[in-house]
Amino acid sequence: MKLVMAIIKPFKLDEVRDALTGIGVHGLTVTEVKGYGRQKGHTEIYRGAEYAVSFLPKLKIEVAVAAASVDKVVEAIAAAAKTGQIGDGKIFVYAIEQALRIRTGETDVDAL
Amino acid sequence: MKLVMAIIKPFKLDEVRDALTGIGVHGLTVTEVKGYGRQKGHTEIYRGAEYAVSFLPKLKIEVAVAAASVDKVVEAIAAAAKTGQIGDGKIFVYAIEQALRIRTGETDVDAL
Amino acid sequence: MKLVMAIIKPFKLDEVRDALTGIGVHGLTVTEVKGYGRQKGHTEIYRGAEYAVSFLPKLKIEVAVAAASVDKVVEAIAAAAKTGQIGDGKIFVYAIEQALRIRTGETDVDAL
Amino acid sequence: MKLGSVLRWGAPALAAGLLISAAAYAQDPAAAAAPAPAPTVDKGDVTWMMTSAILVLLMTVPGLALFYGGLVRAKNMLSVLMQVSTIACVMMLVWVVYGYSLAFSGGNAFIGDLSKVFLAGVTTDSLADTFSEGVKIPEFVFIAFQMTFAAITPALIIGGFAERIKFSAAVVFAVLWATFVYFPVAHMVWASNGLIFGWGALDFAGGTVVHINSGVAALVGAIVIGKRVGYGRDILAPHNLPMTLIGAGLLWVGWFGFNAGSNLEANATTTLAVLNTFVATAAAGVAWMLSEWMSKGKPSMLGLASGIVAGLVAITPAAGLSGPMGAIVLGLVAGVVCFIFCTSVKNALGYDDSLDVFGIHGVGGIVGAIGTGIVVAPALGGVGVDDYAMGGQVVTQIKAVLVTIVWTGVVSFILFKIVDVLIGLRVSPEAEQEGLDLVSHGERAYHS
Amino acid sequence: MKLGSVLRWGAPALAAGLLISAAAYAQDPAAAAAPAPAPTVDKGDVTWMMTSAILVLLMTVPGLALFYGGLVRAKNMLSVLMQVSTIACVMMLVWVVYGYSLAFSGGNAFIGDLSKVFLAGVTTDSLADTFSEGVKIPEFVFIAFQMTFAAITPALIIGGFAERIKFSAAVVFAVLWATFVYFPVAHMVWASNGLIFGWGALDFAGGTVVHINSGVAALVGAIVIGKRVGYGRDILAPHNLPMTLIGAGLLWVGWFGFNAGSNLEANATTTLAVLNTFVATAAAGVAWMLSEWMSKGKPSMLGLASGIVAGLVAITPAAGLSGPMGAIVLGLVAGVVCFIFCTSVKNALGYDDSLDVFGIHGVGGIVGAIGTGIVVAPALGGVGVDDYAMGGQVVTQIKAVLVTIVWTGVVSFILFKIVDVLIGLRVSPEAEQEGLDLVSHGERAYHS
Amino acid sequence: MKLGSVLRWGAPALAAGLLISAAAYAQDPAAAAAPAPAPTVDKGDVTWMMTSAILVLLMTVPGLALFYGGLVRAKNMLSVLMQVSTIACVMMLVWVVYGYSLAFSGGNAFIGDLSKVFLAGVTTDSLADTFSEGVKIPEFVFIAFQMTFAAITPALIIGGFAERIKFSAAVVFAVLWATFVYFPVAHMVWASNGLIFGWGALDFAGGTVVHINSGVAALVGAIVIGKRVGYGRDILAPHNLPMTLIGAGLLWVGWFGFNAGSNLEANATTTLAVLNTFVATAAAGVAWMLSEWMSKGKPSMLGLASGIVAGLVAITPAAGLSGPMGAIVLGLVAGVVCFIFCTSVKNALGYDDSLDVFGIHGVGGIVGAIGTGIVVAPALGGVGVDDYAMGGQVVTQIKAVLVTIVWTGVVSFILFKIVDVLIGLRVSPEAEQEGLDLVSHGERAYHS
Ligand SMILES: Nc1ncnc2c1ncn2[C@@H]1O[C@H](COP(=O)(O)OP(=O)(O)O)[C@@H](O)[C@H]1O
Ligand SMILES: Nc1ncnc2c1ncn2[C@@H]1O[C@H](COP(=O)(O)OP(=O)(O)O)[C@@H](O)[C@H]1O
Ligand SMILES: Nc1ncnc2c1ncn2[C@@H]1O[C@H](COP(=O)(O)OP(=O)(O)O)[C@@H](O)[C@H]1O
Repeated sequence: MKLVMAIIKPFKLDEVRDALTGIGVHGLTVTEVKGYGRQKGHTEIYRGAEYAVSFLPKLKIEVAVAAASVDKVVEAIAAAAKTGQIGDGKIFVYAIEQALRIRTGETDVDAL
Repeated sequence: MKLVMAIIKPFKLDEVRDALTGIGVHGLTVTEVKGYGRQKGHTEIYRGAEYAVSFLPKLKIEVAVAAASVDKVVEAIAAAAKTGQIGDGKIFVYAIEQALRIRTGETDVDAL
Repeated sequence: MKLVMAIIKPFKLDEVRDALTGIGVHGLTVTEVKGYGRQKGHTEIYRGAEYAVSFLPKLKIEVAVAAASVDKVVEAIAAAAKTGQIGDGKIFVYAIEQALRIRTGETDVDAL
Repeated sequence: MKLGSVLRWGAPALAAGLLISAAAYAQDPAAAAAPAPAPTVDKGDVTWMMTSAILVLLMTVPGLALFYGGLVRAKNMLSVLMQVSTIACVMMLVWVVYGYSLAFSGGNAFIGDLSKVFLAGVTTDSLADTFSEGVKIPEFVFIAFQMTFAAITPALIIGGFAERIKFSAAVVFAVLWATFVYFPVAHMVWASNGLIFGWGALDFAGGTVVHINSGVAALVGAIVIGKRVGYGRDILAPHNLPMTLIGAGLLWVGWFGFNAGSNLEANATTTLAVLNTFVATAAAGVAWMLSEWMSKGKPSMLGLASGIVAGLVAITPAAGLSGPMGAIVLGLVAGVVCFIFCTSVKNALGYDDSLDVFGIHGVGGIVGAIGTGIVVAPALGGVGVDDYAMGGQVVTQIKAVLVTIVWTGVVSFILFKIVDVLIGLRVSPEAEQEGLDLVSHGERAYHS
Repeated sequence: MKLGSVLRWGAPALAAGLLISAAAYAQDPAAAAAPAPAPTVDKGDVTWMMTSAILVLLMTVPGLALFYGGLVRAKNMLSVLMQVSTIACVMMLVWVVYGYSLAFSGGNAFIGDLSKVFLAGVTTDSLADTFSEGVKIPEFVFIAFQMTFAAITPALIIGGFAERIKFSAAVVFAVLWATFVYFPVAHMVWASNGLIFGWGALDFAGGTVVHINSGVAALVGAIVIGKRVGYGRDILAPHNLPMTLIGAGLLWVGWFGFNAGSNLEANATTTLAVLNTFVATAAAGVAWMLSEWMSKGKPSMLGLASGIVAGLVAITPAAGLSGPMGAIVLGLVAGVVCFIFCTSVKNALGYDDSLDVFGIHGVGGIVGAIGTGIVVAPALGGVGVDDYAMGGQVVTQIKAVLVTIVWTGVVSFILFKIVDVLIGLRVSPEAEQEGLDLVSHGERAYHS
Repeated sequence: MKLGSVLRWGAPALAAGLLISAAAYAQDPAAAAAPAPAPTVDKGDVTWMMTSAILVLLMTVPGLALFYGGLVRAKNMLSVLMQVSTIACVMMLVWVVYGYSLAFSGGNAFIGDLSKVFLAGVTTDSLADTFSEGVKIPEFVFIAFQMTFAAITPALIIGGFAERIKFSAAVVFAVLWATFVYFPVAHMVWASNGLIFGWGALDFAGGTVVHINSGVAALVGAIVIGKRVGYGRDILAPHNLPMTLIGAGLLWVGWFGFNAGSNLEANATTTLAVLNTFVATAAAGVAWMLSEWMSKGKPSMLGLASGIVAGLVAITPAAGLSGPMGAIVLGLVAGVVCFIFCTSVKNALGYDDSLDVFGIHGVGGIVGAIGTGIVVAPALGGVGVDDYAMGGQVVTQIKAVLVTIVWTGVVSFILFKIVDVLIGLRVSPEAEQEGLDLVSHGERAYHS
C-alpha cells in the first residue's frame, strides 16, 4: 500500500475530492497547512508595521491506496488540482506497511 | 523504527493517550484534520442556502516507536479509539529511517 | 528522496526557515500540531474547574529533499530549532518514492 | 384628531428643518409670544433626541457592520466592516455639507434647496419643530439625528453585493446614491412640501425612505454585479454567527432610537413606539424561527436573528401608529413572508443578494409600509389618523411604495452602470478567490 | 420618612400597574385636580424609563447571550445564543398577552388577575404611578420596562443546564416557569397587595424576583437534568472568554437600566442607584479577583468578570437604599462569598450547574437580599425606612428569601418533571457529543 | 459673552464639586431663594448625566478593552482585557475613597483637599453646579460621571506597554499615577481654583487631562519598559481586528457621553457637542484612510478605526466650542497628523508603544488642545469666549499642554521606576514567549 500526500490550493479541494471519488477512492484525510515555496506571499500593514508574509494557506490531502492504484490516484489529483499557476503544489508518495480499520479490525487493503 | 499514524474521533483523544502511556509510550503528536469516508456528514442550512458537509472533524495521531513495539501500539490505539460505529478511523504504519531529539542530539530509538 | 519531518517549538519557525533557505531548500510545508511528551504542560482554572493541559502547541515542518541532502537538512533544522530546553522536538526521516510538481508535471528531485 | 394628524404622522422625521425658528428662545421670548405661545424646549426631549442619535450610530457601527460581517467568509470580514464604516463616515460629511439642505430645506416636491449647505446659519439658537405645536428641539440635534439615518441607509445596500465589490466603487456609489436617491426620497416622504408626504402616506420612521429604498438598490446591485465566484457550488457559509447575533442585538437596541426617536420628543406616543419595537420584533423573530422549524426541520439562530431584523424593518413605518397587538400581527406576517422570500423565492429567482438585503429590508419594508395602512386603524387598536378609511390608506401606502421602488430601482441601475464605467464595480476573480481583506485592504481579520 | 416609605422601597418596580390613572393628562387635567394635584408627566422621566428599558434589552441580547455563550464549548455556542434570544422574544409576547396582567393587575396576595390581558384598555393616555406622589409615567413605558425583566429572568435559568438541554424543552419550560413562578413572585414582591410586599421586605430592583428566583430554578434544573457527558473528565473550558467579557461589560452597562430604572423616575435617588451600581460592582469584581489570586495563585479574567456579575446581582435589591460605602461592602462580601461557593462548595456538592447560575445569581442574590436589610441602615449611610430596626428588617428579608426559594424550588422541580415527561429534557449522548448547534439548529458558529 | 464664559468653558467637567449646595432643593426652597433664585434640578439633565456616565462605562468595558484586545496577539488577549477592566474597577473604588475629594474639593491651585474622602457629607440632597446659573444636578451623578473619567484614563495607558507588563505592576502603577498625576492635573484644569483653569485654557471634555496625560505616560512607560521580545523581527499582527472595530464603535458611541456629558446639562450646547462628535470623528477616520491609501496603496480597516479614535481624541477639548465645520477641519488635521506620526515618526524614533497610545491619544490630544484655541473663534464658526484673540488663546492652550506634558512625563517616569524597584515592571522573556494569559492569569482566551 502507498500513501499519497498532496499539497494543493485550498479552493481546489472539492474538485480533487470529486476526481478521487470518480476513480473509486472513498476515503481521504485533509489538513490545513501553510506552505512556503516559489509562490510569493503578500504584505500586510498594520499602522506602522509592515509584515511580509511568505507562508500561504494550502491543504494537505492524504490518501492511502493499494499500490496498484497509485498512478491513477496521483494523476487524478494532479489533474484536478492544476491551475497552471505557481503554487499549485506537490504530490509525494511513500510506502505504508500496515493499515487497519479501527471499527472492524480489517487490515491492509481491506482497511482502506 | 516505525511511525504509527492514526485517524480517530476527536473525543477519543484522552483515552488513546492514556492507553499509550499505559504501555510506555510517552510522546505523540496530534493534528486536527478533516476526514472524508464512509461516515456520512451532515447538512447545514443558512437561510436559503443548504450545504451538505461531508468532511468531518477527526484527529490525526502520530507516534514514532521502535519497530518491536509497533503491534502493541497499534493494538492499544485501536482498542482505545474503537466505538464500533462507522467513522472510527484508520491506523497506518510506515518505516522511518532516522529519528533525532533536537534538544540532546540523541538519535534513533533513544530519540523517541 | 526523503521527507524530513520535524516537530519544533512555534517561535522557532522563522529561524528554521532561514536556516533551510540558507542551505538552498526553497520549499516546505508547516502544520500546527499539539505535542505530548516529556515537557510538562500547564494548569488552567475556570472558576471551580481546573484542567491539566498536557498538549502543547508545536509546529510540524515537512521538507522533501533529495536523499543526498538529508543530513545537511536535518542538521540545519536541529541547529536552528534548538534551545536546549525540554520540548525542543524531534526530527524524523522517511523515504518517499515519488514526487510530482502539479503545475508542471515535473517529477522526482525536479519536483522539489 | 384633526387633519393635521395625517400630516403629523406622515412626517415622522419631519419637515422640521423647513420650519426652523431662528428666534433665540431664551433671549426674546416676548417677540415669539405675540403670534403664538413661545416655543418651549424641554430638556427631556433634548436628552431623548441625543440618546436616539447615539443609538442609531450603535445600530450602524458596530451593529450593522457585525450583523453583515458575521455572514461573510473570514477572508472578506474586514472588507464588510470597512465598507459599512467608511460609508457611514463619508455620509456624515456629505450630510452636513449638502445632504441636510437637500433633504430638509425648501425646494420643491422632489428635492430641497441649497440654502443650508455647510449648515449655513445654524447656531445653538436655531430650533426645529416637533409634531407638537410649540414644542421645539435644538436644530443641531435634529441634524445629528437625521444624519444617522443618512449614514446607515447607503451602508445597508452593500450587503447585496458583499464579497465581490471594489471598495472604491462601493463608496462612490454610496455618495451618488445618497445624492440622487436618498435625499430626494427623504424629501418627498418627510418634507411638508414633499410629493409623497402630500398624498398623506404614513411612514413613522422610514420604512420607505430607508428600507425599501436600500433593499431595492441592493437587489439591483446584486443583479448588475453578478453572482459571487463559486455561488451554488462552494460552501459560502457565514464565518462567525455569534458576530451576527451581536449585530442583531445591537440593531435591535439601536433601533429604538431609530423608531421612537422619530417622534422627535419624549411623550406617550414615543413610549408606544418603544413598546411596538419590542413586540413586533419578538413576534417576527419567533415567526421566522417557527416557519423554519416546520419547513426545514430545525430552528436556526440565523433564522431567529433574521426574523428579528425583519420585524424591526416591518414595524418601522408603523412604530407610533399601530397598537401593540397590531404590531405583533405585523411582526408575525413579516417574519413568515421574509422567511419564504429568502428561502424559496430568492432561490427560484436565482440572483445572489449575498446578505438578503432585499429579502429582509425590501420585502419586510413593503410588508410594513402597506401593513401600516391597516394596523393604524383605531378599530384594530391603532392610533388612527383623520378621515381614515382602510382601503384609501392602503392605496396611498401602495402608491408611496411603488414610487419609491421605481425611483430607487431606475436611478440605482443608472448609477451602478456609471460607476462600472468609471471605476469598475467588481474585483477580479483571483482577488475574490484570495479575499477582499488582503487584496483591497492589505490586512487579515484573524491571526493566531 | 413616613410609613409609606417602607412600601415605597418595597415596591421598586411597583404596583404602578394597579393604580393606573386612565385620565388623559393633557385633556382633562381639571377632573383629576379636584381630589389631588393633577398628575404630572415629566419628559425627563419618560426619557429615562425608555432608556432603561432599552438598557435591559442590551443586558439580555446580546449581553447575557454572550456572557453565557463564551463559557460553553464552540459546538454549543449557537444553542446558548438561541435559547437566550428565543426565550426573551417569547416572553415579550407572553408578557403583553397575559403576563403583565397577572403580575400587576388586581388579584390577591399571590397573583394578579386577567383584566389587562392583551393590554386591554391601555392607550397612550394611560398613566402609571411612580414612587412620588403625583408623578406619573405613560403606562406603555412601564409595561415595556417590566417586560424586559420578564424577558431576561427565565433566560438566566438556562445557564444551569447549558450544553445538554433540548431546545424545545428549554422554551416550554421558560413559559411555564414564567407563568407559575415569575408572575406570582413578581406580584407577591412588587404589587401593593402582594404577600411579601405586605411584610415590608425591601427589594429595590428585583434581587428576589429575578436573581434568587432564577438561580434556584437553575440549580433544580441542573440536578434534575444531570451532569454533562464528560463532566469531571473532559476539558469543558470556555471556548471564547473575550465574548464573556463583552457580555459582562454589556450586562454592567445595561444593569443601570435595571437598577436605576427601577426607581421609575429620574431623581436624586436614581442617581444614587447609578453610583451604587458602579461601586458595588467594582468592589465585587476586585474581591473575587483578589480571593482567587490569594487562594489559587493567579487572578483570572473570568474571575473578575464573574465578580462583576456577582456584584451587580448583590446590589440589585439595595441599589437605591444603600449609601455608596454600604454598597462597596455589599459588593466585597458578595465577591468573596460567590467565589468560595463557585470554586469550593459547588465542587463539594458535585452537581453540574454549567454556568454557575446558582453560584452567582442565587448566592449573590441571597447575600444582597439579606444585606439590604443591613446597609439600608441610616447609621451605615443607607437611606433608611420608617420604623427601621436592623434585626427586624433582616428577619423580614430572610423570610422573603425563604418564601422565594421554596416557591421557585418546588414549582420548578414539578415543571421540569412535567416537561421531561411531555418532551424530554435532554438530548441524546450522541447529540451532546456532536454538539447542540448542529444537532438542534443545523448550523455551526464558526467557519474559516 | 461675559468673562465668566471663559471660565465656563475652561471647566467643562467643572468645579461643581466645590460649590455643592447642601440645601435640600425640595424641602426648603425659600432659604436658598433669598440670595439667588432657587436652584432648579431638571429631570432631563439628570437623565442625560446618568446616560452619559453609563456611556463612558461602555467606552471602557467593553469598548476600550476590545479596541486594545483585538490588537494584541491571541496569547495576550485576556491580559489586556483584564488590565483594562481591573484598573477601571480599582479606580472606581479609589475615586469614591479619596480621588473625588482630591480632584474637586477645595485645596490649592495644584490639588484638592480631603474633606470629601469616602464621600463624606454627600447625600441625595447634595447638588452640584452646572455651567448655567441656577441649574443644578444631584451631586451623586456628578460623582459618578467624573468617576468614569478617572476609571478610563489610567486604563488608556496600558496600551503603551501591552504584551509585556506584569499584571500587579500595571495595577499598582495605575493607582499611583491617578494619585500623583490624574487627580492633580484634573484639579489644575477643571477646578475653579486650579492653576491651568485660572489661565483661561479651554478644555471642554478633557483633552489635556485625559488624552495628553495618558498618552505621554504611555510613551514614558513604553520607553522605560523596553520593546517586546521579537519586536521588529516577528509578526506581531493584531489577532482579531473585528474586536478592534467593535471596540472603536463602542468608543465612538460612548464618547458622546464623555464629550456631550461634559456640558453637565442637556441644552443646545450639548447638542452641538453631539454633532461635533459625529463629524470630527468621521472626518478623521476618512482622513487617516485616505492618507494611508495614497501613501501605502491600500486603505485599511485598522486605519479607519485608528482615525476614528484620533478624531474623537482631537474633538474632545473642542466638543462644545467649535462649530461643525471647525470640527471637521480639526478632525481632518488630526487624522493626517496621527497617521504620519504612527506610521513614520514612531518608526523613526524606534520605541515600542504597542498600541500607539501616544501616537493617537498624545498626538491627537495635542492637535485638539491647540486647535481648540483656533476653532473656537466665532469667525470660524466657533462659539467664542470673552476677550478672544486667537494668538493669545493659542499661547494659553500651548502652555496648558506643556504643563501637562511635563507633569505627567516627569512624575510618570518616577513612578515607573518606583514600581520597577518594588515589584518589577516586566515579565520574564519566557513568560512573554508563552503569553501573559497563561502565565499571569492561568487561562486561555480561545478553545475550540
Ligand atoms: N520541498 C518541499 N517539501 C515540502 N513541501 C514543499 C516543498 N516545496 C514546496 N512545497 C509545498 O508546495 C507548495 C507549492 O510550492 P511552490 O514552490 O510555491 O509552487 P509550485 O507548486 O508551483 O512549485 C508550497 O507552498 C509548499 O507547501
Ligand atoms: N483511504 C484513506 N486514506 C486516508 N484516510 C482515510 C482513508 N479512508 C478513510 N480515511 C480516514 O478515516 C476516517 C474514517 O473513515 P470512514 O470511512 O468514515 O469510516 P471507518 O473508519 O468506519 O471506515 C475518514 O474520515 C478519513 O479521515
Ligand atoms: N514518540 C513520539 N512520536 C511522535 N512525536 C513525538 C514523540 N515523542 C515526542 N514527540 C513530539 O515531540 C515533542 C517534544 O517532545 P518532549 O518529550 O516534550 O521533549 P524533547 O523534545 O525535549 O524530548 C512533543 O511535544 C511531541 O509533539
